[in-house]
Amino acid sequence: MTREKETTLYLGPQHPGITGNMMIKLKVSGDTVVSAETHLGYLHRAFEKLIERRNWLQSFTILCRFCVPEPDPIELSYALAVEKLEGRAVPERADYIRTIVAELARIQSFLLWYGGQSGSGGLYTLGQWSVGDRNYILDLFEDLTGARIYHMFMWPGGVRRDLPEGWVDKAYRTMDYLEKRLDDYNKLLFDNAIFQKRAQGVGIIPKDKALEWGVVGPPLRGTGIKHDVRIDEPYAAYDKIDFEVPTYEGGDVWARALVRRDEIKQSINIIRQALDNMPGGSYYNRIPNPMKWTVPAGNAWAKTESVRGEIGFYLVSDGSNKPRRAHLRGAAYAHGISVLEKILPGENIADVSFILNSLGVCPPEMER
Amino acid sequence: MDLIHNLKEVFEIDAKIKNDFQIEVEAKKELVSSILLYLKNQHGFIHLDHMSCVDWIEDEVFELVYIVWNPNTKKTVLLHTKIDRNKPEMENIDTIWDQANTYEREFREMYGIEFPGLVAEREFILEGWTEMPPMRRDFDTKKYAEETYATRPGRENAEDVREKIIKRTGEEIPDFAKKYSRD
Amino acid sequence: MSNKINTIGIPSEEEIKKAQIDFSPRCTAAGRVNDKETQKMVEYILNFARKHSLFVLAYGTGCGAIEIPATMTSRYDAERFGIRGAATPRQADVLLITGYLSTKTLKRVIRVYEQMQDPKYVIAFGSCTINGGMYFDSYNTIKALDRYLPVDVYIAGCMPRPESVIKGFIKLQELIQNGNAGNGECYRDNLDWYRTNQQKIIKNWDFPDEYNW
Amino acid sequence: MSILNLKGILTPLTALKQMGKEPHTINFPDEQKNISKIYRGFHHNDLDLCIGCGNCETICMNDAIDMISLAEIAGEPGDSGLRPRIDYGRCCYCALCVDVCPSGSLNMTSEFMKVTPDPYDFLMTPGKDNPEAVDKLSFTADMDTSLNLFDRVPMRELDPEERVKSFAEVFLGYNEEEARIEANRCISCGLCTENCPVHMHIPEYINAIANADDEAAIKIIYDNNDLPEMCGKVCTRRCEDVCALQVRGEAVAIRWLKGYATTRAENAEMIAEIVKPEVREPNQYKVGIIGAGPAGLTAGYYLALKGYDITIYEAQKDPGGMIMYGIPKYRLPYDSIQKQVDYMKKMGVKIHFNTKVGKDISFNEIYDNSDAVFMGIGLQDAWSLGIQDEDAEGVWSAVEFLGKANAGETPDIGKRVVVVGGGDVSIDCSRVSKRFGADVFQSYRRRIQDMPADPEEIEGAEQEHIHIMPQTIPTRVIKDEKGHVKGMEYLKAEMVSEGGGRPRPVAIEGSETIIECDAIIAAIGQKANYELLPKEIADKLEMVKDKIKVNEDRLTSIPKLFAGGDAVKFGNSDAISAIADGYAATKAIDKMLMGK
Repeated sequence: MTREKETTLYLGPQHPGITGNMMIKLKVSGDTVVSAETHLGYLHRAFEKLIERRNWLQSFTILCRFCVPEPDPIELSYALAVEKLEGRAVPERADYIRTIVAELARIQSFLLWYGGQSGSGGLYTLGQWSVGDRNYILDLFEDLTGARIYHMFMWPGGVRRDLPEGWVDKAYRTMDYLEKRLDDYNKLLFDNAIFQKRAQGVGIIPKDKALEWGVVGPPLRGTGIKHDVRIDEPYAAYDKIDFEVPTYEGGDVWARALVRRDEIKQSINIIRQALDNMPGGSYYNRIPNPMKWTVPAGNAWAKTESVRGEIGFYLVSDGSNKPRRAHLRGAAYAHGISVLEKILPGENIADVSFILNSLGVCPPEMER
Repeated sequence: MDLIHNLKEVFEIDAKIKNDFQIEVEAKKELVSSILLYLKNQHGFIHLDHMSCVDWIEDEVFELVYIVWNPNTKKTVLLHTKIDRNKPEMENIDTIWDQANTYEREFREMYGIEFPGLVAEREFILEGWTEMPPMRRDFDTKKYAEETYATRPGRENAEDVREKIIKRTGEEIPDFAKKYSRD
Repeated sequence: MSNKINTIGIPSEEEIKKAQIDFSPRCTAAGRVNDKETQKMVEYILNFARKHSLFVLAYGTGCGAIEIPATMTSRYDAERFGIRGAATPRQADVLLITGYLSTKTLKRVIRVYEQMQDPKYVIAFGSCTINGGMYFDSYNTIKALDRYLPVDVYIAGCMPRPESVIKGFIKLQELIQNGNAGNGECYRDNLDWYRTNQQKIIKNWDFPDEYNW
Repeated sequence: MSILNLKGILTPLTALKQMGKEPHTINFPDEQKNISKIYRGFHHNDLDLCIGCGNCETICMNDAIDMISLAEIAGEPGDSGLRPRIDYGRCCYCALCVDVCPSGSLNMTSEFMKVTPDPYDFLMTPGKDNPEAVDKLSFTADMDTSLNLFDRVPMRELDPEERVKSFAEVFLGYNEEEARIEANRCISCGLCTENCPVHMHIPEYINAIANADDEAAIKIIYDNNDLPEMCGKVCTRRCEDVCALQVRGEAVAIRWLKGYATTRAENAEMIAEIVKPEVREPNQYKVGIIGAGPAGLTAGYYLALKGYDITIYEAQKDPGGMIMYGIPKYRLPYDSIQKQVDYMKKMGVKIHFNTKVGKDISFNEIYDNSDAVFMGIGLQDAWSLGIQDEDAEGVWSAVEFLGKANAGETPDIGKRVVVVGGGDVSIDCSRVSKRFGADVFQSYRRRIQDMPADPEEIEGAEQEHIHIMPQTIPTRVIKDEKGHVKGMEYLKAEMVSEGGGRPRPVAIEGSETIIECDAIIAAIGQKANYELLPKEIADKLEMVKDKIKVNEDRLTSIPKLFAGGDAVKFGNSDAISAIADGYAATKAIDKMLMGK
């Protein structure tokens, strides 16, 4: 038996197929990956060190930079953690607004994923559509929070601004539009023979190992295990909203794609319900003077569900006006390193970025 | 609660309920791996959610936190342990959970904690780093940044409101009061 | 605040100017335009062609990369300006520095930049490239990009909106047409100066394995 | 799956149906999307509204904001004269600076476009460099969304019905919790210190209170104010007039916070233990001080700390001067003054009571035996009303009346009292009269909003059912056959503004009205009495109108004679100005004698 020569291939950091500024050192034999090793640090900005220098409110602005494609769940996790430490209540209206924002963030991230997943599979039309339509969600964000990407909106105690006039109608209209467009997307992606061929049976995460490996979010639900922070440990207004958590068996890229396809519909459903049931009242429980705001000593662990899976925030206070330690557990922390290194061997080189996209690997939150 | 009872029975440690979903345990560092194994094998905490490290420089300890999760009962256990900051060493648990390897590499690099038996390149996130592990609290990131990186000139004439007013009024702030001045 | 660099006196404008020149060389690509009338015509045509076909290296170095898909896709459709992605540095004309650069990335970016063919242009996105942005006190990010690479256009924002990005490209096109863009020559001329700065912060100048410089 | 998946190959072709549709592309730059109404773009600062408090600089975690002097903006009390300059090479557009701006001057605009090859072009002074952006304000912080806490913690006070029955303190003072909350509102800009005559370290002690470090607060407070407990109760609190929060909301209750901190030290021993001032070795110099009022006590205390041999000569039997005899006990209890004086005595201040200079001891004796003399004699004689029959029995001067009341006597004022005046003293007289069971009418020439008295006091008086009669000008006292007051005649006045100045009351012809009363208290101001001075000194002493002229060091025209308090023309006539005089004189005397 002739064994082909093993070659080292550096995928990234500059590579069009990579999901962010990271590098995967692949050992390949022919077209087949023999081993993979993730290299990080290209986006390390030392957030957690910087947070130790900033007070509780100043830290809030830095949070969204943790993960660029989906900043809101991180803000929300931090807010929840601070609220746990302080025992600060959140008005019901704020809970509903938070739910809407979190779901909008999920949708825009899903749309970005559509683009990435199809693009890495060589299908560019869908990317043009979904990423273009994503701008309508960003418009909603812009009207609500004042910025397209970095919203800095959900702070401890509630949200920063109330829903502006006419926003609710606009949100309904956008949801209607998106729902219509989704059929087109799905026809283009799931009915496409190329995608079917490329996605099925690729990048399999075994069901029995998934939890132990630390897999979360859609990749976990793609193995048939039903776990979602929104249901397990409800936060914001999720316990008052009726929605389903789709699961598919298989654990491959295809199953993960199907999970996402169904989840985006659920997100639209959640937003509609939250808009329907939006309570009145205050949207924000005042924090003290931000310069003198101290939080009681203790630690808190808060989780939220993002598109890529759960995002946890471990926050420690020593009673001063600055966090002692803020540690983010990004959904990709396991996905992008240990899980990736386990499932890549045996795959085709061409599928590496395909798998990266389906796992939702987001380097900035892995190295922070 | 069964779990709290059992932990008391087997390891003689007190667990306390933190909230509806979370249980908090503090243990000696020697016990950590056996507790984690016990939790994983006997109580279904098969998912390692998170590991964290806190630098308590005043007490000269690092606090390591292991957060494990049980998918059936939806309960989370936060296991805290403290290790000596001057000779930081902790048992490697990547045999229990593979992804612990990533955390441990990070702590090794960012805090300088050694995990005997950890197989991985020492350089993980940083490259060519020669200073002390940067996440340690005595590492001053601002000072380092100012010394290392050039910032753009043209911003030098910064004035301070309090100083400006002091200049106008001739107020003399005694030294003991300065710690309460706005920084 | 405790961040004051100097509270003693306000520097005069000349002092500031001098400090700015010391801080980073100001390159102009004007030297490339030849005196001869015929050459001028050729330059004009070349510049016209260059500005309408900007191949952007697909390298998202930081946050700002998230607005690149939005800029390139149907809503803002930057291809109207002849802007499109290129997979490898050797095919690319424009390098986007989309925000902060960690020292580790800087090393790769320098390599990427040096691989690019002339004429090559650099667009810097957002606060971070101008004066450190919100990571001004981070130990791992550079604060002023022009200390390490010549930059053609800066775009304000954190991060810049797609409109700003497009405006940045329009500005670059203007500069190209006037022969004021493209600092590859300047980089080569001042290579020692740039290298000193680069190596001052990049402690490990080697690339892994056989992948070295 | 078969190799020839016909459906899978054909369905994507449905994309072709989009071909005829209108594109949703925004044809930038020819057309532009509507920017959000709250978009966070570049800043705009209303330079006139801005007070230069620097709160934006403090909250900015990126050091993007610097406060700089602008040529066109001169500082004044309540405005540091600095304005924010923003480095868009640092800004992260979080708009926290907008949310913490107390005056609401700093806002964000929908301008976001800036593209240039020059990296030095990103410094901007909002408002100065982009005045046109005022039309594009987008992200703003109104009272609801601002992060400043504009509402002060209400001060608990006795019920009006209850308090008129006795001389118990009306304001109960903050408790610990209230003080912490109130102290936490402060943004520590320090604008207040400029308006305080003594320039107390206000942000520092408020921060100490906010940090639950009351002892440090007391220590900081005593650094340049030796009667802070008095100030914590009755100060005219001009600091609060320039508080940054006062622009849009209620000023931080600086006075009450000082009151809170100082009352933590319950007796003189505790004060001494907490303050532990640095005491210099005794030196050979002697300083004589005339008058144990706020000015004299302050000079005495701080000179004693510096090692001088201090003797205070006081004509009355109790210390405190006007704050003892002029301020009613429901505002400032006797014990409070006594406690502070006891503390000063512990620090080496010697006071000779019942020693009237010019009578019990001659001025020259003090002057000749001392290396420096400080004179804080205050204003003891009242201005008279200057109307017919005001010598009638039952016409009081405020000094006389309050002195009697504070000495524990019950002045005979009958059932109906008319108080004339609009200052704090007049309100004091009214409210004291009320406490003696009288029905009180207060006559004032101008409108209520023109009254110089503290609005809080006016409100208190109204709650106690004191009838304020604004725009009334007394013309004549009506006395009965025994020569006792029976009533007062006054004219109604209308307000006339002339030349944009403060409106002037002008009597309305024929509006004479008579109000019946048993006593009239004239509280229209006091004047000094210089009888204690020997003629040759009095002649040499330069005056401004009827007040002593002093320089910045509070030095009079006579060598080594310093003066302070109400009797000098420097600053306002209130206790805190007197303290400032004493403190300034201390420094000057120290400099003069020790050469440093």
